[in-house]
Amino acid sequence: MLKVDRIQVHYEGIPALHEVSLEVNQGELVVMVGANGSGKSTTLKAIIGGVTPVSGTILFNEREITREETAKIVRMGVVYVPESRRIFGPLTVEENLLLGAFTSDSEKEVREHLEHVYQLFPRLKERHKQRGETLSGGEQQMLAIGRGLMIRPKLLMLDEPSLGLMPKLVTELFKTISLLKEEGYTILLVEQNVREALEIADRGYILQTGRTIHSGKGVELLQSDIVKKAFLGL
Amino acid sequence: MLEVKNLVKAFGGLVANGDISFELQEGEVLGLIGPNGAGKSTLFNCIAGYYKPTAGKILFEGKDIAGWPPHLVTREGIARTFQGMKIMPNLTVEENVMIGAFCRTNERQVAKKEAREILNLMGLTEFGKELPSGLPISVQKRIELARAIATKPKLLMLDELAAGLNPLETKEIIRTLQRFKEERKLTLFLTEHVMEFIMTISERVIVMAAGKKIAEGRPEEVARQDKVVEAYLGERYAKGR
Amino acid sequence: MGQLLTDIFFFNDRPRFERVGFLIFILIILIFPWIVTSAYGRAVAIKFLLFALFGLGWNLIGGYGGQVDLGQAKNVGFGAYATALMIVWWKVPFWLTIIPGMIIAAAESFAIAYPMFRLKGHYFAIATLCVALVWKELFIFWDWTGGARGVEIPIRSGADFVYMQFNSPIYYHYFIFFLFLLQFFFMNWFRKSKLGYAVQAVRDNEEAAASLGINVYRTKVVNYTITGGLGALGGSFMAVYYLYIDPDAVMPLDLSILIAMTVMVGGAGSIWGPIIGAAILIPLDMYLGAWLGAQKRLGIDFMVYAVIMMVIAAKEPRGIWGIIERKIKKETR
Amino acid sequence: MELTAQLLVYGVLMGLIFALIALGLSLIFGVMNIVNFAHGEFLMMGMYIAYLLSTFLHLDPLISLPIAAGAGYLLGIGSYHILIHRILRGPMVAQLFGTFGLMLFLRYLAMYIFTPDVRSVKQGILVGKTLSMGWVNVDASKIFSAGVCLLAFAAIYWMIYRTKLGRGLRATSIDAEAAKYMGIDTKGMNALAWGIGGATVALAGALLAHFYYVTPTVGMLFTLIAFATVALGGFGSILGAFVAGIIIGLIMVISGQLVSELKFSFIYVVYFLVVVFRPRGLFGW
Amino acid sequence: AQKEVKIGVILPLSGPLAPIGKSLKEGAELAADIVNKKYPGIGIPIAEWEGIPGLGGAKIKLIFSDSRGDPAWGAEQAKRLIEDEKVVGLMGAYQSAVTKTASVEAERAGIPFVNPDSTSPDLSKRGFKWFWRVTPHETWFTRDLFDFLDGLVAGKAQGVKAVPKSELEPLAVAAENTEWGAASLAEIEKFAKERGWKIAESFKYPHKATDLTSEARKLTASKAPTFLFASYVSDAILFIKALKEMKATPRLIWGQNAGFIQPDFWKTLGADVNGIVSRDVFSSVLGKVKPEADRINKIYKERSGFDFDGSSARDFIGVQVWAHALNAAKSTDPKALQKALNELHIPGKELIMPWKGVKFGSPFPGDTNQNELGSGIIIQYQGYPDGKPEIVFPFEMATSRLIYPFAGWK
Ligand SMILES: Nc1ncnc2c1ncn2[C@@H]1O[C@H](COP(=O)(O)OP(=O)(O)OP(=O)(O)O)[C@@H](O)[C@H]1O
Ligand SMILES: Nc1ncnc2c1ncn2[C@@H]1O[C@H](COP(=O)(O)OP(=O)(O)OP(=O)(O)O)[C@@H](O)[C@H]1O
Ligand SMILES: [Mg+2]
Ligand SMILES: [Mg+2]
Repeated sequence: MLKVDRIQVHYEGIPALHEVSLEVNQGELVVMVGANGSGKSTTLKAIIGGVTPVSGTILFNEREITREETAKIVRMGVVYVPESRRIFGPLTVEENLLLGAFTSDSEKEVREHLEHVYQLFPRLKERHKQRGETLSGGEQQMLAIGRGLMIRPKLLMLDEPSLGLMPKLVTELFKTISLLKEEGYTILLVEQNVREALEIADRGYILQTGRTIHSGKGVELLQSDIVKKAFLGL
Repeated sequence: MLEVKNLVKAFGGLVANGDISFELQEGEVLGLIGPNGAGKSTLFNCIAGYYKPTAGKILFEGKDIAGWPPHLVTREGIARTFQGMKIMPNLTVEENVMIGAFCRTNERQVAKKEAREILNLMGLTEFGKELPSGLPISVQKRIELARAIATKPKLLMLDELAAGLNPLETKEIIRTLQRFKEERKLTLFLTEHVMEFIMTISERVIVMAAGKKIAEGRPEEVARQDKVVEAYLGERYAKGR
Repeated sequence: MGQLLTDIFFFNDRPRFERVGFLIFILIILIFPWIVTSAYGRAVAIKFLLFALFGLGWNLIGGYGGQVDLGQAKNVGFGAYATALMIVWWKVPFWLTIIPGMIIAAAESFAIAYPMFRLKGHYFAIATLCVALVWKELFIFWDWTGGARGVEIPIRSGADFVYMQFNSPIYYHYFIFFLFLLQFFFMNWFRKSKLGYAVQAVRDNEEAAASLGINVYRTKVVNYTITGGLGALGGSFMAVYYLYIDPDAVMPLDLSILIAMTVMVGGAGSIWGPIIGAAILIPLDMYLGAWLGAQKRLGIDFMVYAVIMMVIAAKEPRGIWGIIERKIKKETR
Repeated sequence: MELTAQLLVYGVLMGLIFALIALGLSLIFGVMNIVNFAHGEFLMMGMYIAYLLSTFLHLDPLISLPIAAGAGYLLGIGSYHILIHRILRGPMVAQLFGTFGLMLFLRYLAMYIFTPDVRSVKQGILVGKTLSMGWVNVDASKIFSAGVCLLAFAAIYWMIYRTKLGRGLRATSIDAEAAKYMGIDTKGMNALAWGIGGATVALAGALLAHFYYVTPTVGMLFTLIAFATVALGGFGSILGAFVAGIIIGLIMVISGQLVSELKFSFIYVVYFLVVVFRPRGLFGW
Repeated sequence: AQKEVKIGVILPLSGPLAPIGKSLKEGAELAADIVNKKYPGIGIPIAEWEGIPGLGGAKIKLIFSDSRGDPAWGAEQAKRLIEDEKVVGLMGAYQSAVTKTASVEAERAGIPFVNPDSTSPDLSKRGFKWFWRVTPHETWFTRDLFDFLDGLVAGKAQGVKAVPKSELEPLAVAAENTEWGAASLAEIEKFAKERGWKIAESFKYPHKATDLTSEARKLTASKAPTFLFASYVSDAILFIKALKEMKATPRLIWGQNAGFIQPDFWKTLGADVNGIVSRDVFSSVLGKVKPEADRINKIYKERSGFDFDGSSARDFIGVQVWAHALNAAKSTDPKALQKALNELHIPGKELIMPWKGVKFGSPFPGDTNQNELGSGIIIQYQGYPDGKPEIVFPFEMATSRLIYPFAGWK
């Protein structure tokens, strides 16, 4: 479904990604792990069109989207929940969620998804009239994820969704993600909770200074020396 | 050293901190945990002067600093870092830290020396002349920490310093912190959702939920309490322990 | 003391090419009136130095402080009026009028700074613009300032160092260059001072600055006050240079905008920015006006100027200094 | 008493025009946080269109309203695509500078083409007609303009707050990058904001041409008032622009009676006072 | 090669006053052309010249410079013209504020500045040695106004019965808040006091206003029958439109030149200008009493499409003064020119203006180098849109009957 082939990305002439390749197949949950600054977020941004690779290609459903506009890519069914959350501060929680469904044309579906999100995060329902910027850090994270679930994306990309969530919610989050996968969502996940993420992942990629240096089945990776040493500090 | 008495902070109708009281001894490491939205950052903000408490007292070394503006609180000796960093993007890393050091000196040379020393201790010397915006989050977090330490605080408050770091990086930052704590005789007050961090470093933990303090004690004890598990930690941790 | 002098006069924290560049610049300005004999060329150089001086002052709030102030003309006006009125009323020597002018401008800035700094961004920009326009209208309205009829300083013949009136532009050249250097070295000290760093910290992130013990509000107010005082210096010069001032001439919106633009074109927040900006904009404006103005069809000079402005804003929003710095960085890498 | 009532009428009628002029500025600011110094020049273009159509094609200025609006829309979109999107990434000063350049360019382009002469629309059903309503005589075209202003405001308000397109615009205005992730074509939204901004101000220009003169330098007078209007109402707020426009119209007539010489000062002082107590204007968030 | 004499002309060619600057420039250009080429049959000496006879037929070359309406800019342009363009003298600069700074440069450099077009009384009271003003100034014009008013009361106006003073009193005055407007207002107030005319309302308003409804209402509310204005063209238009909107019924509307005599004024307002009077220095109908003026007007109209008016006439005469001075000096040496200008006497018949001539002296207390033979006229718009500005004052020079009272707007 998604095929990233040796992309290279620069920020103002300074390379952030040297050579990143990865693949996500229909229905899969793929996890990307890597140290801080290894280029995980940049990879997701390149896919969604937030930054443009200087070389390499990105294919989505056989179509090249390397240089496509973000809005078009989103309309093709790719949803991205950014690391920095990017809540629309002055808008209410509910307005934020409705914006998540901007590309959807069916009023009914939007209502359904809204209910679904409120079920997933009752906290949001409680606060649905509060302005986004006054939510606590964790609440904002829930809102960001909820907003990503307001349409049924072909590919859901989550960038460190557990950031700032309390342990209980982190556990729940991973449950939710597995649940979504079971529902048939295709998910590309970036996580620092390496262990939990790899446990539920089908496959994983390891990034190091802008390169995909390793890939494999989720559980296998978890056992591998690289992961143990570099991420878990065992 | 720090004594919070019956602190209340309300936003309109929403009570983010309802009657919080606790004490913090010199040299202690106190952890603060609690569900998202429990009011931890609000409490930090009240102490550091970013919010004016609705009611209650905040005694720091005997002085009631409740309602003081942030810069005076810092000058009294309380430094903080922010949840979601606030780095000064157009100043170099060294200048970021220098500005912290200026809190205690008027001499540029002194501030510069101090900044270099702290950067060196943190292993950040190589980034000194760079602008912080392009640096990885883990580095930015350390810069923020360095900057706070440069103000020569007695009490250092850290709001989710380890968020976004992987377990290895978390371990590193714990080590750095502990070193500074020893060398500079810091008292630490921190909040964190990463249990590996908070449970390792804290000597005592306060648990908040829905704006109230619900538990207090040594980390292992607190983590065993049912209400904490239920409100905050979740089953995974319950099982784990 | 030694440290203070070093901080004022030295650039040892800056790369070598900057120090060399500055020396060359000083040399050029020193010999300029001897190699350029065109009166207009000399007038351009004087106006360039005047606007470089204005730019250096405005850079304090606009560059280091990151606040867009569109009202600097009011301070220019205070300086110009202080000098002109004191000379006309009481025959006070020029040099004794500078400080009162700066004090008046600083005091006014200080007084309005408190309400002003409740505002941010565009609200602040428009408020500064409004305050300056109100002053301008008041100066037109009042009779004691000469109202719309302005103030004329009587001509003196020969070279008069008490009232700073000269027949030859060469004197004015060195006179404004002297004022420019005063301000320049002040800025050189400022950018390295504790206050200078505080101002920049506040610009970058107010909350973080406060957490480091910086009194955000006070920093802004002090900065704004100094900016006001510095603006008046150039105003005093204008009074004895043109010998006639009126509110439309010394406190119009166009002047505020031009001052801000020189800084922006050169590169805000750098000590070289205002100089580079003035070196580009002033000659450009003046020569376009001389060559293309007063044609059969009017407006070409402004159109060319406008296009150049738009291109700079689009291509190099961080100013010419940004380009130079990047080039040098690349070469040294 | 009669005088007061008359002044109120004149003030409100003029205020509505100010409001319509400010509307586009507010909208553009709201969506992309940029102050457009060339706004008054867009107005001037609208006025020239009404003038040209009336003088050379003998079209009633009423007919030129939609044409002016259309041309204003194109001018707005054109400015966006040629200049504005390039200066958006820069700091605020650079943006001011860029639009200031645009202002100078349009103004002197008009001077080049039309010479500095003062012109005005002379024919039209409403031009120069005065309506007598007992105690007050009012130019018929001012009443008509007021009606058009109300309609335009209602339409834009509805669009921004009641339609999905409007929600997209608002999202873009808050965080363009995040809006992109929602699948919103933010470039399109920006261009749209400029288009609507240009259209409304050109429409105001065509209305103004009924009772106002046209010259290449006419824009700046209105730009400054529009700035004060928008800031007073709160940047980005439609309702704010509306209310502030009327307030400013009223201040103008009242101060015109008191100390005419200082009438702009009255506006600026009111702005200053309001904003000191409400730092984001009357209706700003 | 042809000998040339360069004269620098500083005018407001861009900015809000550009419309007037354009008229001034065209007037000067025509005069230079008439000096340089033979225009037989006009009836004034310079038309017979081909270049300046006293300088061996040297041609006048005008070097224009835009003042942008900015005193500082004007001063810089003056410097450029003086030293870089090496002009023998300067002319301009319309706005008194610009004239002030630009003439300082001429004074310092010691070259002549001939000012045909600024009317602030201050200018000729500075005791400059290198500054000569050709046009009458505001004091004069205001005296004319009150002579006119007193004349009406005395029944001197052709075809109008003596008007009781109570019918014209009190006066209401609106002046723009510029150097010129302020000076005008001050003069009007001074003369009103001297001549015993009551003023019901007088105020300054911000020039280049967006709206003058309130100010117009203030005038009508004063119930004064006579409205006096000192306004540039855009404000003049707004005032008249607003008064019309309010169906105001003054008996007399008088404008202090400037906006009220610009072609844009009557072109914009059309028939609404009928009956309005304005002070001026020239009218195309002068031809009726001064045939030379008519001939000039014809040529001018061919070149620019408009009638010759007060603005173009003033810079025309400026160039004419320059030509005569150069001719008399027989040299371009500043000292010689200074002497020539000081001693210059052009008799009225050699001018197209209805003046007694040009001769510099001290007509009012404090004046130096001020033309003492100039005078103003008052014109009235009659029969527009196709009409002419008819001369109604001086009464003996009137080209048409005064329409009084003002008939109101349809
Ligand atoms: N806007 C930017 N400008 C300049 N450099 C950047 C920018 N964003 C990221 N970088 C650089 O690109 C590299 C990759 O960053 P990226 O954010 O993709 O890493 P990451 O793996 O997501 O890290 P993290 O765990 O911190 O989120 C880093 O070295 C970073 O310094
Ligand atoms: N300025 C504000 N206005 C209104 N409500 C606010 C404001 N700031 C915080 N709140 C609310 O107060 C509650 C406590 O917020 P706080 O940021 O203190 O939580 P927290 O414990 O730090 O959570 P997290 O762990 O997610 O960061 C939240 O429900 C939040 O929505
Ligand atoms: Mg990342
Ligand atoms: Mg928090």
